[in-house]
Amino acid sequence: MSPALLYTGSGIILFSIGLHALLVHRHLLRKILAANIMGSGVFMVFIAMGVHGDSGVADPVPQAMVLTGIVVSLCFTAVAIVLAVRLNKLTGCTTLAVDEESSID
Amino acid sequence: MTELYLGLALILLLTIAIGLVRILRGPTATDRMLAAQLFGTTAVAILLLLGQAAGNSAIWDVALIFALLTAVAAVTFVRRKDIDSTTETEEHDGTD
Amino acid sequence: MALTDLITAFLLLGSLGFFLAGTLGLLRFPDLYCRLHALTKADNLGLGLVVLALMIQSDSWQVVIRLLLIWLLVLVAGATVAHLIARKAQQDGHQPWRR
Amino acid sequence: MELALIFDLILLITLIALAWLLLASSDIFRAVVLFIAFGLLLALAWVRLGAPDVALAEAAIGAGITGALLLVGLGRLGSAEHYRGTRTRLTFLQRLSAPVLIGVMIPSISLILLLELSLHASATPGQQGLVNVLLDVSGTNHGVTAVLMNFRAWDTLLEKGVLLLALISIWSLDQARPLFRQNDISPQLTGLARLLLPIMIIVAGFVLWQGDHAPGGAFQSGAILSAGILLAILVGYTLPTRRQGLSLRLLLAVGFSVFLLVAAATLLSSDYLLKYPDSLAGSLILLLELVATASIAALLAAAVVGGHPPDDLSKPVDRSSAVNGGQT
Amino acid sequence: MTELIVQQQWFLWMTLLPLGAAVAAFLAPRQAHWIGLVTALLLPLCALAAIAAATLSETQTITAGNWPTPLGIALRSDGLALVMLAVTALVGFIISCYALGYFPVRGHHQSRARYFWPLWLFLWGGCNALFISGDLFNLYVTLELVTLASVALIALEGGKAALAAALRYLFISLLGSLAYLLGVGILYGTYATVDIILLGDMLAATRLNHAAMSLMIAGLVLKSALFPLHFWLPQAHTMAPAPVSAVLSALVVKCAYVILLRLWFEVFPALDTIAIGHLLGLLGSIAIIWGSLMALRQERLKLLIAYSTVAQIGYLFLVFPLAHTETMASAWIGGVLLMMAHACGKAAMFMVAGTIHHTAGSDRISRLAGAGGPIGVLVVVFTLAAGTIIGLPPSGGFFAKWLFINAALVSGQWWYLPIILSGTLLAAAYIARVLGWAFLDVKRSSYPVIPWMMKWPPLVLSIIALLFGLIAYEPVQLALSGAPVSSPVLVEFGP
Repeated sequence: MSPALLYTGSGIILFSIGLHALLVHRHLLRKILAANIMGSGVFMVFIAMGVHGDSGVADPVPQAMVLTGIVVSLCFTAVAIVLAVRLNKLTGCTTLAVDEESSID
Repeated sequence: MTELYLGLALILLLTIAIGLVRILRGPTATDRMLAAQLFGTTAVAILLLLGQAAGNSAIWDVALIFALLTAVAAVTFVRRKDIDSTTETEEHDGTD
Repeated sequence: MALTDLITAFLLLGSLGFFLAGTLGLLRFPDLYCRLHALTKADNLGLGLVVLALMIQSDSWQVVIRLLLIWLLVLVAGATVAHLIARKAQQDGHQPWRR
Repeated sequence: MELALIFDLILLITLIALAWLLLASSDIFRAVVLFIAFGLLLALAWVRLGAPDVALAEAAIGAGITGALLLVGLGRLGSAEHYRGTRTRLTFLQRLSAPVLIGVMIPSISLILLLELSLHASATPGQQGLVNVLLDVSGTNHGVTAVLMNFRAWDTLLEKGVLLLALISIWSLDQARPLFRQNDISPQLTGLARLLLPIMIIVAGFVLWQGDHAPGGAFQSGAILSAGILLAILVGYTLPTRRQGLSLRLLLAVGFSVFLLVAAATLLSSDYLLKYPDSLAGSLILLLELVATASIAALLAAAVVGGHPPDDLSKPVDRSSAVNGGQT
Repeated sequence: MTELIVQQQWFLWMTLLPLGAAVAAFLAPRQAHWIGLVTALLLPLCALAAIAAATLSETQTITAGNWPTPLGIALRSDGLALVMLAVTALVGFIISCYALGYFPVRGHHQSRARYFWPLWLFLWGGCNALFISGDLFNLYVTLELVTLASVALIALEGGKAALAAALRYLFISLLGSLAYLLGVGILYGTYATVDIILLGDMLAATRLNHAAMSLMIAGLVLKSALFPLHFWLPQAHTMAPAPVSAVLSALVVKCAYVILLRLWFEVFPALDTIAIGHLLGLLGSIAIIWGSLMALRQERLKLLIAYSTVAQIGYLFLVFPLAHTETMASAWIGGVLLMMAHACGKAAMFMVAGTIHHTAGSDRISRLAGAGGPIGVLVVVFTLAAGTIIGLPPSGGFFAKWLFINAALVSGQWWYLPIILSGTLLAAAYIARVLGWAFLDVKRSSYPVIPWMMKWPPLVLSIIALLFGLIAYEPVQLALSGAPVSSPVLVEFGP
């Protein structure tokens, strides 16, 4: 068990936990948190798989990609929160309406 | 010496893990925020020790940023409570 | 082992005591105000001792200044936030715990 | 070495436990606070993985912006799960969730095992070597900055676009509302802000400057600055109304625009997108980072405020709903 | 003159131009519509220039910054990229004209016009950047650019249903792109590159690579709304304002699909993909039948069109099982053709639906009774566009299906034949249902005047869609240049 592998595995577990929560939970903020945790898992895989050998120095390319990814996921978080607040203002719900019929009209 | 730094960092990490119980248990929102605040300080200490152990000063910059910014979340929390506890029309206070 | 290392180890162990006390207080103390009290000790002294220990190990004044800056920031921010939180708690109507 | 491994192990167990607890938490506020703690520990993980640049970014946004975003959002949203009517019919996906959980966990675990096998088999050297070789001509002395601002600058350009786009989306959705009530800002808070703000600006400058040869750079610096702006807003500072129009928009867009202009100029002059002239590479990267920092700081703070400033185009609004009320 | 054309990298300008225009539209909201219109005029010209330049020059791949490929980002002007750029330019131009009429610059909803243009131009730039990208991570960034713009555009409608649809779409896309990104991360960890061409050469059929492939394909399938992961699409596409619906159905869904095509034919050919191909084919077949049946049941025109999109996406996924060695080119080019034809036809249909909604106040199909008289031009447009969806000759849809059927027969997969045929019949049925209402002999009075811009642009597009088959030779030749497939295209039934 090398540390890199440990982190890679944890990244995948975080991804799965986030995925599960994103599907199951209904409160919008919880979905947003779940997506963020999924993202963190993916980024952890990126970085951990970029650690080669025992040098302990990570490859700069995946680091740069993860920085880009963090910015993108932050953007999505911000937009999702504003959307959720706006939806809450109109409907009083903090969940996505399940009811198909009423959401069409 | 490196073992000492790492060992201490390890124990501090354990205190964070144990301290999570307070966030879980609450009972009030303020308690939870308080525990997070303590974690911030502990994380700064851990980062300082890790930085010393690795001989990498970039890690101390992370500690510096933590020291600088943990206050912002706490201040947001304190200020935000203002709107939560005073407007009943459109906000639902469900923090407890 | 050099004397500086010995002092460092001593200081680090001391800081550990404060952090442990802080966590213990956070967990065991009965109400918010008591916990606040425990937390500020950990902030100020636990981190202070770590900073001191590392300062002894450092070989340049820039490192010392950096460490001091970090400590001061935590000190100031921690104190203010503790104050704000306590005041908020009071306004929200939390009664201090009595035996 | 063993100690380090134990540290990693405990860190990861805590992270995973945190993720699980916060997502399963019945109380949303608790989930948000746990998420802030999660970000804290995640920064430690990046440090352990030898990725201080990412750790800096995580610290800067995790401690500052993300916490603020979530807390403000939660304040406006409320945490109770309101359902419309009494219907709580499960959606297709929710009914699928239990099998999905099993179906996801088992493949993940097998994936981990696969990884173990293959990581031993193929030890690719990564692009470390290539980056180091080309670092001399990249115009900067730090690998990650070189990748971000030069080798993969096209990604970074588009990422700046995503940031601006996110802000436009937010503005299209809502009008800015005050983050808090204007009353009683305690003198201690104002004092704290007065003390911290200059330090934040200095540290942001330091991080930006450091990005040239060590971990740091535009995004980290911008995130610190945005936390500073946020702190200023929280103690009651508002942007003067006359600055909320074109000046604000220019500030928000300058990072992306300059990047685009540089891309267009390089395309015109050299036929290659974002191929900086050798002699100018250093200065161009510095320019791009400077404007990007300014824009990122403004964009992130504006994202927390969460809406467009009142403007003359739409119907008149009362002044109290200006970005943060009237007081300065 | 030719020198000038060849020397400029027009396909790169096609990404910079809309992005720059988006910023300009954001900075000068009062002039936003002019900026948008000028950009929409310039982009088709750029597309023509890019195609001309591509036919004159040999190089199809350059890298950003001219850095060598494992490090630099490859940008490609191969056939697929050029064809998609051109279709996007054409459809985008028509949609921009339509939007000029749909979002009045003055009046009650002017703030929507104010934000539509920068968002739409961002989306356009993002699509173009996606089509030319030859780098898996860059594809992720561009895909997110497109997604975020789409989310905001759906929400632009402002109602609660639209907001809910936008938010659901956001979560779904986030899920899809994170799954994709995890696959990219695993590939980078093993091969230290994310360049499509390099990966295609290096990839070996290991189990880890199969895992990465499954993750990436699953993510993209979710984003391109293949049955049963289509559940978000009808809401998202119907709740949006009409020009946005057109953009989403015509272009955005294709973005994820283009990435899938690139992955399947350029990155993963070395892997064992037969089983996954059959799975995708099966899901595609179900999507064709299910989508068509659902379309037949809808009471609202926009929902009908949206479900029709679900069905058409099903056809697109038939490419994967049908592409065997000797049918590779037929299936591939069939997919590309169908993408182009569907983009034109579906955009026209959504615009017509938007106009009808605008004038009749509702898009209930029953409200169309007798509409054939007063808004006859719209019904004509709808019919023409529907021709390509059904697959009537000489539309592009017809040729695409013809190629599919050929590929199915040659590769011995005859069971796709009845699926394609019944899909066609069902499509004809749901279109006929709409037209049946429209030509009912009911006296309709008082339709408000339809703005000029909302009437004629869709007509142009629908005519192009219907006649696409007649001019299909040029685009097919273009798409095949630099295509990852090399077998002959089968236009006649082979043994």
